[in-house]
Amino acid sequence: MVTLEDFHSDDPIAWCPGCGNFSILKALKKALVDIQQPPNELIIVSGIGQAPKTPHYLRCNCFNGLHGRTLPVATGIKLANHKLTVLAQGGDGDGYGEGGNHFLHAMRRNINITYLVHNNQVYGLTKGQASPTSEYGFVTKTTPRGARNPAFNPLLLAIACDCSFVARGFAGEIEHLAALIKKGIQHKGFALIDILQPCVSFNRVNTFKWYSDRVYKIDVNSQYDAADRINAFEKAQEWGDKIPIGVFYRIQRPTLEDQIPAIAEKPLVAQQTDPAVFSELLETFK
Amino acid sequence: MVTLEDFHSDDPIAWCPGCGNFSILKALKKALVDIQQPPNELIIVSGIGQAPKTPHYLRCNCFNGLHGRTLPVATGIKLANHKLTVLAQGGDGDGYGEGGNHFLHAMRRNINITYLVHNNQVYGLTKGQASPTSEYGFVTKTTPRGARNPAFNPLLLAIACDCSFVARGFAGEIEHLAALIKKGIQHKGFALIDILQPCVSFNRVNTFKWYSDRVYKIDVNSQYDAADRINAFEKAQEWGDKIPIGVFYRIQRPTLEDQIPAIAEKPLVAQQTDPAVFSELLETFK
Amino acid sequence: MDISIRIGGEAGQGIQSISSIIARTFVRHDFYVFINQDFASRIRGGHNFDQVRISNAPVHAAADKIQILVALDKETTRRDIDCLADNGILLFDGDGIGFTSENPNHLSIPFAQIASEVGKSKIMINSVATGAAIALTDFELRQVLDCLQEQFQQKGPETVENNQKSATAGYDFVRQNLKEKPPFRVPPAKSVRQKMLLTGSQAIALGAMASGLKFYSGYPMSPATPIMEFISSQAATYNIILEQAEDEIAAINMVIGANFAGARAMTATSGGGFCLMVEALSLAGMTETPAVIVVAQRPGPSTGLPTRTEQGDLNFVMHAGHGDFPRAILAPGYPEQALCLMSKAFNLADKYQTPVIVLGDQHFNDAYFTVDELNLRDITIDRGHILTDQDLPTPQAYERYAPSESGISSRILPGHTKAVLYADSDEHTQEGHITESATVRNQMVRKRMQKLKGLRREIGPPEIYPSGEAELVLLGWGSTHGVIKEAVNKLNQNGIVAQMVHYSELFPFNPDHIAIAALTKAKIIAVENNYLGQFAEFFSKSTGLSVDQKILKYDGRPFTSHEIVEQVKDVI
Amino acid sequence: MDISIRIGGEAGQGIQSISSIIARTFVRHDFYVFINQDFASRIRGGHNFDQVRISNAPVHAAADKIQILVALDKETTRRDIDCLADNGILLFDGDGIGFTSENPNHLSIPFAQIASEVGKSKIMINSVATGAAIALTDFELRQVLDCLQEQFQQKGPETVENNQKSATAGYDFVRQNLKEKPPFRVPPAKSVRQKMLLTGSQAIALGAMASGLKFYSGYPMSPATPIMEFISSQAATYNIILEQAEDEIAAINMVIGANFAGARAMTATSGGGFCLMVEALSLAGMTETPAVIVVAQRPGPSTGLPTRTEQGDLNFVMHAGHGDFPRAILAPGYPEQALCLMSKAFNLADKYQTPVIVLGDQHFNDAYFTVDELNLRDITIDRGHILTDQDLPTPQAYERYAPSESGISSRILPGHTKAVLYADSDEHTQEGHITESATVRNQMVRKRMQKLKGLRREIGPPEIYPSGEAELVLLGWGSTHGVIKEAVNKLNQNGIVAQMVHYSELFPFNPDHIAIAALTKAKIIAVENNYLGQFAEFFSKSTGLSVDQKILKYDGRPFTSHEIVEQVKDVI
Ligand SMILES: Cc1ncc(C[n+]2csc(CCOP(=O)(O)OP(=O)(O)O)c2C)c(N)n1
Ligand SMILES: Cc1ncc(C[n+]2csc(CCOP(=O)(O)OP(=O)(O)O)c2C)c(N)n1
Ligand code: SF4
Ligand code: SF4
Ligand SMILES: [Mg+2]
Ligand SMILES: [Mg+2]
Repeated sequence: MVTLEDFHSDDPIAWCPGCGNFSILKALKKALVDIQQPPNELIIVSGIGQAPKTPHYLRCNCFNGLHGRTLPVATGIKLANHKLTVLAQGGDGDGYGEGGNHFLHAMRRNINITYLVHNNQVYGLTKGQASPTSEYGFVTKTTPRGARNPAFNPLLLAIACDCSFVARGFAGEIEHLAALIKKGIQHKGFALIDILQPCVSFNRVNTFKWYSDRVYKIDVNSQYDAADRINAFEKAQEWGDKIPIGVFYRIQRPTLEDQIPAIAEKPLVAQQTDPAVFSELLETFK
Repeated sequence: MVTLEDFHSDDPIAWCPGCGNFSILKALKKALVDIQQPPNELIIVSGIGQAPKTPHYLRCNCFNGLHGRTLPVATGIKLANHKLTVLAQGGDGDGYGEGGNHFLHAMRRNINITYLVHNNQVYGLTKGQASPTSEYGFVTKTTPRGARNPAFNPLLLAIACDCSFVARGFAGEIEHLAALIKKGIQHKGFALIDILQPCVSFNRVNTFKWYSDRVYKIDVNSQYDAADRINAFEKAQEWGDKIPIGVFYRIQRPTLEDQIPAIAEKPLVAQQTDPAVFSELLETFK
Repeated sequence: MDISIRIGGEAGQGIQSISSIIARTFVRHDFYVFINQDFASRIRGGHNFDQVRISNAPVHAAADKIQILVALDKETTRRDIDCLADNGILLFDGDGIGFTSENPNHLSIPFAQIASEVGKSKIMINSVATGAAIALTDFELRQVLDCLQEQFQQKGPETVENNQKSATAGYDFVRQNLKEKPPFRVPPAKSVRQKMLLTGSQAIALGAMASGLKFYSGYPMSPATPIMEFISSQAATYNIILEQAEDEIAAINMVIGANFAGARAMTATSGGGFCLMVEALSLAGMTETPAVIVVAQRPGPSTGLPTRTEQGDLNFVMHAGHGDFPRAILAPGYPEQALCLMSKAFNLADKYQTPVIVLGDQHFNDAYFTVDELNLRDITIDRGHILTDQDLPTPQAYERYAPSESGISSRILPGHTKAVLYADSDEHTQEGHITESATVRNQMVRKRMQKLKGLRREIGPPEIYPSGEAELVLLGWGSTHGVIKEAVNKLNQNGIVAQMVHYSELFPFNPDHIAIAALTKAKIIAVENNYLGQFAEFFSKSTGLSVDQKILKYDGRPFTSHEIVEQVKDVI
Repeated sequence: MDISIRIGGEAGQGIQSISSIIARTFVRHDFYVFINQDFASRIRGGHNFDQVRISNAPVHAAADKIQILVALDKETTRRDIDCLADNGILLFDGDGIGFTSENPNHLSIPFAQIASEVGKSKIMINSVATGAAIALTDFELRQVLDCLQEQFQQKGPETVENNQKSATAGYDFVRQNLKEKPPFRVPPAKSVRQKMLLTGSQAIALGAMASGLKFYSGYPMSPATPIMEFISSQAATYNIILEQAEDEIAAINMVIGANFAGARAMTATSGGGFCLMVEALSLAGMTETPAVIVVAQRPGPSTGLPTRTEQGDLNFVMHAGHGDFPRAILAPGYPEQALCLMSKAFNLADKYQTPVIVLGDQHFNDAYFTVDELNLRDITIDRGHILTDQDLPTPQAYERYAPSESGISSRILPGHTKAVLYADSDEHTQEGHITESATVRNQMVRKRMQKLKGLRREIGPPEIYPSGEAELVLLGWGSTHGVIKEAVNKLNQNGIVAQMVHYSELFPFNPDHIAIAALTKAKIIAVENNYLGQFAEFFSKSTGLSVDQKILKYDGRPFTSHEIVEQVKDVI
């Protein structure tokens, strides 16, 4: 049996007291215990930022790489060993700013990775500049007169890219978030979970209270049909007085790994090469 | 009066005979004459590929930069001198592969640039690999068993990013395309025109005939409301036996330049700096 | 007089509010202050310190020993107490941080209690501590109170009053508990308010803006972010556009676009971000577009130590980009130089139509320096060869890459009324169209590389200090200027005739300056903040002179002059 | 025997179908063939040629003069006729391309007409031309027909027949119109079919696959694309995953991910794409993850001449990436070496857990070489220190970056049943957690850089040809191997005692090999396909030996031995 203790890490946490990341870490651990994920068979790939420190605070395999480049590393790992449970984890700047292109293409590939974006609508680790998800008019040191661009909506983008699992969670709803993460990991295909994460140091607008006052769950007691793309696109536009959380969109389509005969039997890492087998190929050059 | 002659360039064209790019060049010139665009006040920024050679075949200012990086260069130019008409031009690999991140963020900025993507659903200049817009199953030397990913739909993405002008043209409909380009340039804000462009050398599936058999114009004699985002999202999903061309989505929202007081009076390039004015600022350090 | 005050504690405890009040107060009274910032890559917690060095002579480096240590947390007492000079005094809040000491030089002050009681809020701890520290000197408290007044006046009179009262209470507490008179003597203060206190980043930003910067695009990255933030704070006043890019690739390409269109433009980043700019660096080289890029170095490889210092990217920036193209590399050692070199960077970029890189590092960029004056007359603006509408009398075919002896062709800007221009990243003809011709290729390679000749002549000499002959040369570049100079002074005081040779204009190497006696006759010791001694290697290669020893440090921290002196003694 | 046949024409005219049939035919009959491909960056039109050199002794470079020129367009007659040797013969379709000549060595053949009439389609022009070219030699036509048979058999008997008939008709036409017997003598052909004809790219790809490559990710870029395409063609057979990435940044990060997870992985690109990989190079260095990157060079800067050749990225790849970290750089000179060096690249990457770069260039990658044998036994697979489940007896805390004398720590792969691992791009502790400690930082920098020592010892000696002492050394690296060797032979024939010193294992420089007599006593002339003489500079710096002269070429075209010989004569 996998227990919470199995995920215990000794590495001291470097987040600010009160940061939303603590709750996300909690929800993540809870989800992992719920699905009885053996830590050894889990790898979290993260970028650079506050959120990407998370895997150090769990006992599991961790590759803490470059800002914005979580998804390609995670893709390489998953294709090399698709028996692993692969999570990618990063911030909004990491994933939607620097890493925007990989985000688009990972969704298109529908590789079986769960992607957790701690969306605090600000650059935390670099001390509070506007991020792609910062709201229009958000004042920071790089946007002293307020952000000039409307906030980037990752859910709309994901639905447009036909991402096969699109969800939003909130750090203030740990149970709900844990359930989302669980569903995301269990989903076959690429799962985006954008997580509203209060940053107590640099985002004084979108606070715990601000979010709490607004979020509501779409997936509870409702007729909501997550397979309906148009519906999802409409729902994902809601932002303001009411902010939906839950699974917006979920479909089944072939994953990348499923389409590759080379790993139908066993993962790449389990395959040995004997150079001699290439002698046949050499003949074709004669 | 600006005439076709004014856009004549002596540079010999390096495209394959029969390439769809010839028609796009024609439509572009036509649009420029229609709007009486002085060549001197026009700049085309392009990437690397077959499409990005286009500006050499016009008489106008040209910056032929890097594969995938048209939009940031165009953005820099536009912000430095917003009196210029700025076009960005590239291929599907250039814009949706290598340049995907800039595409997302240029749309968000709503900078007043018209972006022409020659979408031949293949990498032309590098001799025929799959591009993001290649259809599922498309066979190339890098996808000998067919592309494993569904084609990337730039229009859906653009609508999701609230791009203020989203259109699709076809190289086989020169008049219609010229009209789209004209509208795109006249539109205040970022205008995407994705152009179906047959590649006679490397795309034997999506040929002139294939497209001609399928395209129809949405904007002629129809009730189509291009301001309706949901509607546009639905329309942009059509692909197969029938492929709509025309303006899918068009809204007005503030452009990036409009929001910058620094250039309300005159463009940056027209502003001189006298180092002495900074003496006041130096005082603040005392 | 040479007093150093270190304020240590967790991120978020307001270390900088203490150091900046102290520093400002002294600078406004005509002292020289240098602040070295040492902090971890986190927003709250961890161990951090600011070290404020105050002197009546110029200081450009941190001291090895400190006179006053203000410990805002227990960790500071553990880590930093060894830095105290023999007569040094530790100030701390014993109850607050759970630390006790029998040492008479360790003074517990109830910061928190005073703050709550006198300042009406725990936040006032910083002002209490500020007052307490000042009380250890014979500097007047009133001057600190004035500075607090100015600092907090926008926040209203109540805030001002609470801060002032807290500082006074801290001051009084120490004075009452001091057995003798304040241990640290301070010469009489002049209230002239002429000197400036500013960081390397601010000097770089000021230099850029005064040189006509009109467009900045960048992506946040320590330690380069403060440049962007400072420019951002001034953008509205000085009509500068600051656009935060989606990534560094966008940033540099926007900068190239803006420069191409005729607006002076720059970006700043650190090594990791610069990696992403390398393709466009080569683009600027090929299209012959000016571009100024500040690389504020930090310890690599990869993410490394994001908030610490290193001079480890010299080799990289010297060779970054595929193919051969001309570039210049400058590395300021102090703010006045940063101002001039930013002006030079923009002028070289415009004149030679090619990228120019300015190397900073966390130490230089984040440290506060005191300067007597920043002379805006040092800034000249030379836009190079740009043909205006008047310069071309009639509409004509213009050739962007026309040949010339210098390798430089006249630019026009897009929008020119008489001509259009073609710029291309492919090899191109004079007209700017794509070519496959071997002959044209040869011409164009030579044309571009010819510019290196001119650039080389523009590169100024190293700074030799002191002048004259010496047996021993400490060879340095960039941010180590201050500390090497101080080490040289100490060595000379110790009877070792040493000289600093400091390079701030690094590339292309100008051989005219090699003949300098110092270099050819003396024993040369390179002092660098990196593992390999990158500059030493470049210097040897360029001059044929061998570097005899290297003093290298790569733990993410800057040198102190003491360290250098000791190591010099070891190796000579 | 040494015959060169150049086929010139527009892109899309099927130049390669002619050259490959001729080449294959000869190789199958135990001749040595070398094909140099010269083409513009366009799909149709432009001027291009393939030059097929045939000999009964090994040939590894293009000849200066050609015996047979097949002109498929008029441009070829204009551009290439000067390359004809004195007795050289031009074959062309006078009506077809609108060219006439009085010269008796210029033979007009109605390619198009014969193709339509005999081959039933204009496409058959290529077979007509092939037959015509062969007719100028006393090689048997039958052997060409056999090759056509094999080439076209999948397309059905009709295609085979049409091609064979066309070739025969071309052959007959020439034979009928030749006044004398065929001018070019060919020794009797052996039908042994032992030799292989393959490109540098194919050799690289083969080497990688036979070394256990399991994952390839890349983004198309000339001249690296053929590596990806060849691997792609074999991926299904050999259980390799080939994933085309959205950009080069994704490609290298995927490769790092796959290597981290334990699958041998690589990418290939050219200079511009490599620029985008530099940040991740540094990541591989810091996280100590193996990664193999092939950089197929082309002339820069920037887009440059995308389909042409240069050795201009050596400086760049040597210093690419911020901060200091170990790497190795290899550069094969011929296919057999490419096979071995790819094996070495993967072994070094795995053993030292760090990136390894293999430098190719357009000339090497696209040229066809004939090899007597590729010995798969030359390939060894050494995965380095990987602890399996059995190696760790009990579940335990494992330290990814545990110290060791070599600087190498044992890896485990994620999924290990007994332990988990942390890898980090920040400076990290032995456990892989982020640290700010100066002490740990120092240890980790030294640990990583320690690996350079081991790597240095692995670097093999340069090739000396011929052995013995010489007055003159031609110093080269990578793709110039064949042409320098040939030049050395010619020089020796001319009484100039010359020797080739060829480096294929470039970095880190192994000083053990400097003592070689050739280097210390002879006059050294560097021969490089770049503007600066990048290797010469590196060589001088690393050895302290001066390079006396440089023969440099940077017009995008490879050297011929004739050019080298002439320039050597000029400078000695
Ligand atoms: C290539 C590169 N650019 C910039 C940085 C600097 N950087 C580190 S974290 C960060 C942004 C953090 O914001 P976000 O991704 O939203 O994460 P958060 O800290 O808010 O959790 C940046 C810009 C970097 N490490 N690498
Ligand atoms: C950074 C970089 N990567 C790769 C290339 C090579 N390259 C040149 S054009 C091209 C793709 C062309 O496809 P597309 O953008 O669709 O344009 P098309 O030729 O089809 O018009 C590629 C990959 C490059 N020039 N730069
Ligand atoms: S800065 Fe914000 S996101 Fe980062 S740890 Fe602190 S509260 Fe959390
Ligand atoms: S390869 Fe395709 S896109 Fe390129 S010029 Fe030829 S037909 Fe046009
Ligand atoms: Mg964030
Ligand atoms: Mg394309």
